[in-house]
Amino acid sequence: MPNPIDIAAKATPPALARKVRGLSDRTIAWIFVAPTIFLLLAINIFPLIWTIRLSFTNYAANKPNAEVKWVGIRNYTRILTDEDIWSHMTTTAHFLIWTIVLQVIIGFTLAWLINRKFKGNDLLTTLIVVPMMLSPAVVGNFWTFLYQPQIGMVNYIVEFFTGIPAASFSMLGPGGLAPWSIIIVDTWMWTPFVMLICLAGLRSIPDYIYEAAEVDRASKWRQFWTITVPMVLPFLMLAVLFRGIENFKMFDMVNLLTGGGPGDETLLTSIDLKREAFEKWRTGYSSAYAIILFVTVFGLASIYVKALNKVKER
Amino acid sequence: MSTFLTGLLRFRRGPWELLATILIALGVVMLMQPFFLWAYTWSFLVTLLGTVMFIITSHFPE
Amino acid sequence: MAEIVIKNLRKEFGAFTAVQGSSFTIRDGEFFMLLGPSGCGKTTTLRMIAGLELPTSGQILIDGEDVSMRPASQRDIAMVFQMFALYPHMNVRKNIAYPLVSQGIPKAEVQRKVAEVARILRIDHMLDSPVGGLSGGDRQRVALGRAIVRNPKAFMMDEPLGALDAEFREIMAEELRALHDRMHATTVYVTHDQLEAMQMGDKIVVMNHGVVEQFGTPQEIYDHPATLFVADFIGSPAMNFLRFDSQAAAGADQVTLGDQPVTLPQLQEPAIGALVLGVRPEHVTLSDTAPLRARIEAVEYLGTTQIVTLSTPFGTVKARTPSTQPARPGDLTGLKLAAPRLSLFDATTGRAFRTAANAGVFHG
Amino acid sequence: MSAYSVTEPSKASKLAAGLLVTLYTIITLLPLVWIISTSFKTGPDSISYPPKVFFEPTVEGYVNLFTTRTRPAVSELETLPPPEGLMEEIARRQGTIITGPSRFGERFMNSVIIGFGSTALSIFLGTLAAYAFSRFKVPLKDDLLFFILSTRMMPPIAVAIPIYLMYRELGLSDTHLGMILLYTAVNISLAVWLLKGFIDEIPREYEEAALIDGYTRFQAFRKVVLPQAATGIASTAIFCLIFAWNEYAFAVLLTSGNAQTAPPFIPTIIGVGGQDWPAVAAGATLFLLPVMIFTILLRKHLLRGITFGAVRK
Repeated sequence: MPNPIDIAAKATPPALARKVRGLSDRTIAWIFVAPTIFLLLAINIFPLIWTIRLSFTNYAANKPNAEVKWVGIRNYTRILTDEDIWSHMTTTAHFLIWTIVLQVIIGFTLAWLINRKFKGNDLLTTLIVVPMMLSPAVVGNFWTFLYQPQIGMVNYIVEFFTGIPAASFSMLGPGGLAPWSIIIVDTWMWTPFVMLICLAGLRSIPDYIYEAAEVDRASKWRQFWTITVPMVLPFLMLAVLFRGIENFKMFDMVNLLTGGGPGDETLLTSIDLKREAFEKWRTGYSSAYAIILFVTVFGLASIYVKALNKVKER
Repeated sequence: MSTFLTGLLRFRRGPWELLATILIALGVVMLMQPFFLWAYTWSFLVTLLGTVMFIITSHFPE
Repeated sequence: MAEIVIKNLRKEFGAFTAVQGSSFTIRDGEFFMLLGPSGCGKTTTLRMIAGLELPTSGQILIDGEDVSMRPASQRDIAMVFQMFALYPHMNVRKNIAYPLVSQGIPKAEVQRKVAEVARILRIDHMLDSPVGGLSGGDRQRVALGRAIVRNPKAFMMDEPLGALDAEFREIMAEELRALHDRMHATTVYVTHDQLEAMQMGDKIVVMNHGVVEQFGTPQEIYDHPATLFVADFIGSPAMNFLRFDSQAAAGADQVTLGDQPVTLPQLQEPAIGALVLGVRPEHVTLSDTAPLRARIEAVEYLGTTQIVTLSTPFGTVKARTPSTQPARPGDLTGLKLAAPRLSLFDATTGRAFRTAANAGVFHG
Repeated sequence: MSAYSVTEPSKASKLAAGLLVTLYTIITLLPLVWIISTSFKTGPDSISYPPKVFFEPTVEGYVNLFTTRTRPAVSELETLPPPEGLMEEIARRQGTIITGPSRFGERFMNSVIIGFGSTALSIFLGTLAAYAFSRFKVPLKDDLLFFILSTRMMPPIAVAIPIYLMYRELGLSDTHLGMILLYTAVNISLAVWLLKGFIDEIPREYEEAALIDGYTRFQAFRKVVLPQAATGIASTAIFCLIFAWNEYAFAVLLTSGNAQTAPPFIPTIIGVGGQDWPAVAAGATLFLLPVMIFTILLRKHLLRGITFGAVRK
C-alpha cells in the first residue's frame, strides 16, 4: 500500500519543486550557518591569528606608538626556558591533579550512592548540583569570607572538630595552605559535574547486564570491577578531560580567592598570563604565552571531542 | 599490535588518531612535570605536533 | 544436569500477584517450554527458577536441593536473555569466557573451552571482534556460547528468538533444538509463540494470569486441552467452541447438542448446565447429510487445505478440509465431528471434563 | 518476604546511601546557607567569633549594597532632621547617612542587559545554524562542528589580548554591544551543539509533510520545527544566560565602568571602614539566587547542557 505522502512527493519533480518553493536547500544551509561562522571568525579566529602574529613581536599594548620589532621565536624560547613559568606550570599541574582526583573519587561515589535509587534522590541531586551553576567569581569571593583568618567559618569548624586553635593558621595566608584552599573550593564547586556525568554512565548500564553477570556467577565485587567501572569509564573520561581543560585555564575563582598569592603559591599559568599581559603590558611576550596555553587546550579539546562522539554513539 | 602497524601504513584513522592522542597527552605531561627542564622546553613542540597530526589524521578513512 | 521441581511457587509485586501457586516438574534433560500470553507470569517464573527474583512463597528444587532463596550466582544455571545481554564493552571471546573467569578457572582451560564452544556454534572466526557490530543471529550465538561454555545444571532462555527477524528465527530454532539434542541439557524456555513451543518443546506449561493452566507434552496439550484458555491459545486457527446447555451423567458417551446426540469419549464425571463442546478445525468434516446444519460463510484457500468458516446455531465453526472439496459461501451443508477427538468444557469454570480420552493427561 | 531482584538494592543499602548523600548535601549547601544568612546580619554580627548561628535579622547589608554612605561625627548626626523612609532609617541606625545610590544597581542592570542580549543573539544564530547542521548536507560538517566547539575551549585570557586591541580600535571597549558580541561568540558553540541535538530528535517526517503541503523550507522551519523545539530552545537559552551572567574573566579585563557586569563588581564592595561582608553577601545572594532557581528549572536538561548534548537522560 503506497504511502499517500510518497504519491504527493512524486507529483512534483524535485528540481521544479525547489524553484517554485524558493531557495534551494543548499542556499538555505549557507544562509543559516554563515552568521555563526562569521561571528566566530571575527571574535575568535581573527584575534587568534592576531595573537599568533603578535607572539613574534615585542609589541606593548600600553605603548601603541612605540616601534614594533620582529623578534622571531625569541618569545617562545624565553618562555619555554623560564624556570619561573615552568614552576607556575607545575603549580597548575598540582591544582589540576588534586582537583581531578578528588572530584572523581567523591563524584563517582556520590553517583554510585544516588544510583541506589533511594527515595528523594532526585531532590538531593538537584540540590547537590547548585554550586556548579554559580558564578565562579562570586564563589571565589564569598569563600574568601569563609576562609577569613581567625574569624572565618572554616577556621571555626576546624577548631571545633580538631581542637587546632583557629588563630593558629590561615587558609589563604602564608603557611602552605593556600593551594589546598583553592583545591577545596574547586572540588566543592565541580564535584557535582563529575557526579552528574557518572550518574548518566551508571544509568546507561541496563539491569539485564547485571542479571547476566549474576547468572554467570560473578560476585558483586567482580561485577563492580568488570562491568560497572569499564562501562562508566568513557563517561568518566569525558568528565576528567573537561575538568582538566577547564582547570588548566582556570582564572576567575582563583583570581578572586588568592590572586595567585601568597607569594606565587597559587599562581596558576592563566593568572600569571594575565599579569604579563594586563599589568606588565608585555603584549608580544604574553601572546606567545597565550599561544602555548591555547595549543595545549586545543590538543586536549580534540581528544575531548573524540571522547564525546564515542559516548554519543552508545 | 600488528593491526596497529598495518593501520599506520595504510593511513587508517584509528591508529593514527591514537598516536596523535598519545603525543598530545605526552606534551601536556611534559609541560607540567616538575622534574626535567628540557622536557618542559620541548613540550610545546610535542603538543603542537600531536594536535596538527590529530587534525590531519581525523580526515583519514576509518 | 538436573531435575527441577517447582512447588506452589508464588510471587507478588505489591498488590499484584504475578504467579500464584505453580507446581510442575522439569525432568533431567528435558526441553521445557513456559508458554503463555504476555503478562501471564511465565518470565517471572523463569526468573525465579534462575534466582533473579526470589519467590514470595513456595519451593524450587534443583537436583533435590532447595534453592528457592539463593541468588542466581549460587544456583549454577545459565541464562540466555531476550535482548541477549551481551557485555557491550567486551569482545566475543571475553563475553564467552566471562562465566569461566568468574569462577576462577585457569586461563589455559578457559581458552580451550571457549575455542571448543566457538567451534560448535561456528563463531570461531569472530572471537576477537567487538559484540557491538554483530548481527542478531551472531549475537544470539554468542549469548548461547556464554551459556553452554560452563556446563551448568540447567539453561534458562527468556524468549531468546524474540529479538530476531522472522527468517533468522527459523534457523536459530532448529539450531537450538539440535544443540539440545546433542547436549541433553535441562532447558527452560519462555515463549509466547505457541508454534515455537510446539515445534521445540518436550514438555509445555501453559500459563495465564499467573496460573498454570496445563502441563504436558505438545501432543497432549494440543489434543486434550485442559481448559478453554489452552484450547483457544494453542493451534491456528483455534479450537472451535460450540456453546449449549445440556446434561450428561458420568459414564455417558453422548451429549445432546440442541436436539441432536453427539458422540464423544466416555465421560468420567457428570456434566450439567452451560457446556462447551471443543473441536479442532481438522476434526470437522463437511457432509451434506449430517444432522448438524451449517451455512458456509467464507472460504480461505491455503494450498492443500482450506479453512471453511461456517455458521451454526451454536456459533461460528471453522473447518480445515481438503481444498479439493467444493465449498462455496452461501451453501448449506452439515457437519460431522470426529467423536474420539472431542473435548467437553464447563462454560462457567472453563475446565475440561474428564473423559476416557484425556484422563491420563491431567496432573493435579 | 520483600520483593527481591538482583538489580534492586536492598533496603538497608538504600537507607545507608540515602543518609550519606543527605549528609553530603548538607555539607555542600552549608557555605551557601552561610552566605545567605550573612547577608541578613549586621556588620559586627558577621565577623563575630565564634560565628553567630542565631542572630537578629536585618536588611542592613542590602541597604548598604545599594547605597553609598558617609559616617558623620556623632554630634553632627544628632542635628539632622529625622530620617525619611526605611533605607535612611536603617542607615542611620548604623550611624551613617546615605549620600546616594551605589553602582550595584547599575552593574546588575548591565548584567541583565548583556546577559539577555547575548542570549537572544546566540539563540537566534544558534538555532539557524543547528537546523542547517541537523537537516542539510553542509560541506565539512564535522570540521565546522568541531571548530565551533573548540572555540568554547579557548582560554579567555589567551584571546583577551587581541580582543582588547581590536575593541580598542573599533571603539567597542567597555560597551554593551562589545560584551554582547563577545558573549555571543562564546555561547554560540554551546547553543549550536545543544540545539542540534534537540532538532535531531524532531522527526523529519513532520517537515516533509509540511513541504508537501506547499510550505517553503522557511515556513516549515518556522511553523513546524520551531514550536517543537521550544523546550530545547528554552533550556539552551537558560544555559547561555547563566554563562553570560556568571562570566568574569572577559568582564574584568575588557570593561571598567560603563559596561561592567556584577561579577567583577561584587568583590570590590568595600564598606565604610574595611570590607563590608553583609553587603558583599547581599550582593552575592541577589546575584546567585536567579541561577539557583534556573538550576532547579533546568534539572531535566542539566546533563545535556554540561556535555554539549552528548549525554541524554
